[in-house]
Amino acid sequence: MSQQTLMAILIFAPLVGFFINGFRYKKHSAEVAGTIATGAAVISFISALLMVIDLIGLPAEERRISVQFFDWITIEKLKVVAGFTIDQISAIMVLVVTGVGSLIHLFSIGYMHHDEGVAKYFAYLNLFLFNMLLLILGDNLLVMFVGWEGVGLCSYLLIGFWFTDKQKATAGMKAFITNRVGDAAFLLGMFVLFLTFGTLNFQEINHLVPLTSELTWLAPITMGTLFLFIGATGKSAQIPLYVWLPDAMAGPTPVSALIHAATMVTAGVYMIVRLNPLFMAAPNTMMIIATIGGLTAVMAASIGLTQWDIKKVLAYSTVSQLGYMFLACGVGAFGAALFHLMTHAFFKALMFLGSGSVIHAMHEEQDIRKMGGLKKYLPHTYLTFLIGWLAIIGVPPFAGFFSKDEILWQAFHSPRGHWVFWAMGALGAVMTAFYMTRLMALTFWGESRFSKKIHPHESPMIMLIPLFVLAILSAIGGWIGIPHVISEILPGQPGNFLETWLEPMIKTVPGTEHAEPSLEWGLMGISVMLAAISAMTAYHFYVKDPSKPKKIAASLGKLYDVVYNKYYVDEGYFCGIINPLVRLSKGIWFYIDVNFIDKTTYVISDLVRGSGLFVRGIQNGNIQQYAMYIGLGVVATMTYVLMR
Amino acid sequence: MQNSELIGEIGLTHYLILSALLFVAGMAGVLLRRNAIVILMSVELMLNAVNLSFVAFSHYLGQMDGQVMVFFVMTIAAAEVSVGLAILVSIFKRYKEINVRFFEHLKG
Amino acid sequence: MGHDIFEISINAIKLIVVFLLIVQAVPVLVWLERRGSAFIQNRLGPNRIGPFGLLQLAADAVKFFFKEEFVPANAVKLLYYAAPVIALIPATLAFAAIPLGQPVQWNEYLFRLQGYEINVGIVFVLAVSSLAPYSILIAGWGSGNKYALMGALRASAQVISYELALGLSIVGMILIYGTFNLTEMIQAQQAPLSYSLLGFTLPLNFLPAWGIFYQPLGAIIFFAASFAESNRLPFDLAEGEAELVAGFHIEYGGFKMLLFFIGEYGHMIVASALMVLFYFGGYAIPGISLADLNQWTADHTASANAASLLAGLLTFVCFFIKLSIFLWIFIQVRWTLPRFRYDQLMDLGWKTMLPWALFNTVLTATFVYLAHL
Amino acid sequence: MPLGGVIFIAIFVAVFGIVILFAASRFGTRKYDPVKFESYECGIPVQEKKDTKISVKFYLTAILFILFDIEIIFMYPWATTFRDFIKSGNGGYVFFSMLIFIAIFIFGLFWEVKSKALEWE
Amino acid sequence: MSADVFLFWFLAILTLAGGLTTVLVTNPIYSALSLAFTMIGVSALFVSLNAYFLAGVQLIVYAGAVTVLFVMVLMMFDLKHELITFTRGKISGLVKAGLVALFAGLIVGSVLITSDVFSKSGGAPEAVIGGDTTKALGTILFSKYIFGFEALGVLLLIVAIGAVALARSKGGTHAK
Repeated sequence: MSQQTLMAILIFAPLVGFFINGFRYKKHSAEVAGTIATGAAVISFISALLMVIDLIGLPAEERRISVQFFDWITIEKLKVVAGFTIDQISAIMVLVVTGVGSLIHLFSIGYMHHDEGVAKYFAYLNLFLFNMLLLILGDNLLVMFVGWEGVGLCSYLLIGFWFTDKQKATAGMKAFITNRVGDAAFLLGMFVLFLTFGTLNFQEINHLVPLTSELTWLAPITMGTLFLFIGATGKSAQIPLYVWLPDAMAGPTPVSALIHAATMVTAGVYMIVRLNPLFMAAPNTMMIIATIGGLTAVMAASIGLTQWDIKKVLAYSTVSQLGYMFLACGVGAFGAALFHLMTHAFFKALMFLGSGSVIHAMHEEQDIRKMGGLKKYLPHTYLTFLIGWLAIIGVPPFAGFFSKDEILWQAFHSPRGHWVFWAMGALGAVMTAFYMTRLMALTFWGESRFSKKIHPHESPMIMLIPLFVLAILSAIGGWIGIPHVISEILPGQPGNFLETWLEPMIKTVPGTEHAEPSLEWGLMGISVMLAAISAMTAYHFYVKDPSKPKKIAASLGKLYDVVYNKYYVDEGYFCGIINPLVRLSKGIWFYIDVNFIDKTTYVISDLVRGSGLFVRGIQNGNIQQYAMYIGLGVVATMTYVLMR
Repeated sequence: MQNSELIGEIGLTHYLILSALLFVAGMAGVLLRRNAIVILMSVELMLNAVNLSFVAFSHYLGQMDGQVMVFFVMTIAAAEVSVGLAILVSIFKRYKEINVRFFEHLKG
Repeated sequence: MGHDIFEISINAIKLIVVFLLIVQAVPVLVWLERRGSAFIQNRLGPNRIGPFGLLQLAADAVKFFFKEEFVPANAVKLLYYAAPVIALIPATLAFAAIPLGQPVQWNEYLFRLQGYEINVGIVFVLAVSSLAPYSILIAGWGSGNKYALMGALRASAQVISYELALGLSIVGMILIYGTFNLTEMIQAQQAPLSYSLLGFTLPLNFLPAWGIFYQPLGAIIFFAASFAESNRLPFDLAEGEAELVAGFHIEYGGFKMLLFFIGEYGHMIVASALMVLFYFGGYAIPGISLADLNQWTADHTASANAASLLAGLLTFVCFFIKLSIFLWIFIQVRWTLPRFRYDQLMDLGWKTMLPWALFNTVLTATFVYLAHL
Repeated sequence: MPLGGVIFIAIFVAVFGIVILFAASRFGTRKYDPVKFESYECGIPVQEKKDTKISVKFYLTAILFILFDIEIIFMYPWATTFRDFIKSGNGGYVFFSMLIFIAIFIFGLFWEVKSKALEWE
Repeated sequence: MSADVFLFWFLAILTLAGGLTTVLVTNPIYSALSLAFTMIGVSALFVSLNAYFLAGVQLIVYAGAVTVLFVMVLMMFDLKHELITFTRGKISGLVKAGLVALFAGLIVGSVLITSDVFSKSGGAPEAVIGGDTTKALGTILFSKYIFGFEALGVLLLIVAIGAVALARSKGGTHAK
């Protein structure tokens, strides 16, 4: 099969699935709808795998499969081709998206089994996959933007999937509107880049970047990248646009796993990695990205410490981990960002699905205060969740350890980095370890606190298989990027596969020096140690001495309240922006509109009516007269052109 | 029949002027006739004129794109006629006559 | 058309001959139809004038000539007269594009045994036959009679409905032969039959590579649709006597009627010729490939010119035999099958033949794709 | 180029028809009778004018014919070039894009059948 | 005068005459028939420009389908003569006629002015795309314009549904 066919199958299989399930959206059979949708996703995954195998066969410098389907827009300089590219970066992403996507489709068959609109659900899920593939594989910004908008739409549809519940519908709208802010900035960034480079193609832009060099704040590349980054903060839930993500947990849990943990929210990171030479050329933007990323990591983690809803904890954890990825991008460690993106997709999808399994078992109960001791009821879920937990708090040799450590090390060591960034990252890691242990403790360990009426039951096999696969990936997924210092002491000295793979695509920060291995070992040791202490503390608090947290919370007083209420950001937005706006509008409406403008307009309207009577003859519904006006316009234009 | 020395006599300009005249004829029909069906036919005439110049350009500039455009224009013209005639039939059913002035009732 | 007066006049004469061929075929076919129907219905048919009643044709022609000429009061005179004349044109134009025999090479001149060689022959034939509804509509409206108008509307709705299935059934042929050119299509049917799929080949050397073996479904749809196209029974709804008296030519008589007849039989001839061309190897003699034939004629004649002429004649005769077989099927069907009801007719066209033709297209495309992968 | 030939034979046939009709009208007898020139309605005097009720179905059929005809015509260039596309390695792509087109076609046909636009009484 | 040139003038005059008749004749049925005639003329002109396939499509689509539809509708409604063929209003009529004349002058003028541009640029007036135009058309249609092709498929579907909906809007299935 030709590359073109394969690529078409890869991209359009989910779309076909969407159409099939979309037309039978009223059907109730989860098995049929799920099989169609999962089949589509698996077909996509297999063709992605085949293409990546082809890619590996190519020499390292030419690893790129480009397929151009048709000319989409051709206006003057703007020439947009519906072209798709698999290279080293998109290969990783496409495998993650289709692979994890297929698993989550499979999980959904079990999870959504009793739902009314199951065919609709799977149709949306497939549409999401299709748009995500557009986003990942598009070889220019516009195609990516189509996918970008498409996944936003699907996210909205799926968050508000149970739209009869007003709160959930509102959550969907919140996500959509917040994303629109970012999307507008993304468009602006695209305009700036097009004005600067005259093209929207990633490869061409990345080739053109070395020809320019600029360091000022208002220069086009900095402006463009900043706008793009604002777009990324919207989609990837960073300060200040992260508020939608926790609310997005209103959607079905597999959706949270797929869209709001593993794939869509990483689109911003992916976009930055894709354009890394461009961002590299704008150090000011990089600094901002690193700062925002670090702040988000710390702040979201601190909110996570206080949440009681199992999915909310995971949501804040996601925001925090995304902050890590942006921190990595900001210090120029794009490879590390992509690495963490991948491992995070594994373990966070695992934990979300695990939480889905728990919620399923607890009959839609999400409050962790009403759980506890589930270890013996849900042994398989517990086991897999345990692996996810080990991975996220960074216990070697689980996946999270390698990627998180890489980011921390780069934050410290890179010329664009700073010890402050490292400190932020380490603080985030400590808090992550704490709240994740807290989550484990309250859910699985200790005494059971749920009412006797509930009998938790282990999920069916169809839901457990994806958990097992993801657990294995979370355990070993990090081994493709083992840092040099560790590989030196390992038997056989495995190389850093990821680094060599990405090398032709990822620019290194100029001026990177070789570092002392001892320093790297030291930092690694400190962070792991801190995390371990933090985890142990949490274990102690929530399993051994459950009264302590309350005391600490009481002693912290106001501070705890602030954190518990998520720093009052939502309220802040309401007080600071939305309410004043509403009040201002009301004031303006009463004083200016009613008393002044309306009265003026009455006068004007009389004038208009008078002249309207006069001009009415022109727009009289007589189409021939309209045609005559068109003719007059054409004649005038032609005369002008000819006389010029 | 393709004696190369004689081909120069008929050139692109001939076809363009012919197409322009056909177009103008159609335009006159659109502006001056009262029967809505005849107006629709005049629109078809204009489209045909444009098609002719497309094909002429395609021939004399050696590019196929013009012909593809003609193909598309034909499709869209057919679509336009289908919908246009459907609307006209509805109007005819109501007023028992087809005259453009009945379209004035369509204004808001 | 050629470079000189000689070739132009040759071509002109050739075209006129082709036209006269159709005109002359009509009396023969009428006789055949009457004798044939009599045979089918256990009657005698015309048998008085001449041997087997053959001179009945001449008598009819004379009768037509002396019929009274009249125009109904309600008729629109110009259109009333124009319709029969227009009815002749599509069939003639289409028939002139059909190759009737192998081209004859006489010294430096190449005489094609066809009116004119057209690059996109299939499209041309379809395009010209798509003009057929005009004469029907003009006749129906021009004669100022409501039965005529109704008949015309019915007939033209029927013709255009079946044009869809007709046009679609050919797509499979074009997919297989990859050309619109009728001559090339005949050339492509000369090889021995073989089916190939995914690199495997099943040779059936004893059969020629005729279209019928590749496109049986397409052939059936095409043949059925061409019955409807030429307004023949069982599709002659236009002249359902019980409902519409005689359809769009109710007000016509004498020679005007005869011209309609020529047009209708012309369509029938074109349909049979296309059937032969697309699905039965055109003018090639079954069992003998064109190369063998040329070799044989070269061996048995003195000069190359004579050989070419002989081959042309043989293929011409062969084509006419094949053509006659299909014309006979047309006649036989007319006298065996009853007429459809109008809703049945439309259902057959839109809901049966069109979907099957689509299916045929998809199937053929899949096989072509797999065969050439 | 056969254009000249096509035009020639078209004109020739038209002239032939006109001449033959003219000749026939010369030879025929003529007798005037007012009833003869009435429209033929099986011998019954003409009931009403021509403007009888005619089903809109006819023109609906014609509209649908136009639309489907164009879709079929789009398949012709595809059919001629399909094998070339396969040879150049783009066969699958062209094949599937035509399959999508045909799927749209079938959907349209299905819709028309379902909406009873093709029912005759 | 070579046959080519003769054919062009012959066809041009016929086509133009057909076009003018379409616009000027008072009986809409004659209008429609002369429109069909014009379409056939344009198709012949396409042939003279080596666009064989398009010429066929022109006949099938325009002459064989679109104009047949016009004729059918006109015959169904039996619209013979209009009482007033052209729009009323002397002033607006004059303005429109003047506009048409002005437009004709402008467009012909601009073609004449720019004609030397084309002849200078060479343009290779040899039948650049000879013979196999159909295949070239297919190749470009199914590679460069594939998106437009699919979009037209959807458009035709929408039109089919819309036309049926419009045609069966209230008033029953029978005209008059």
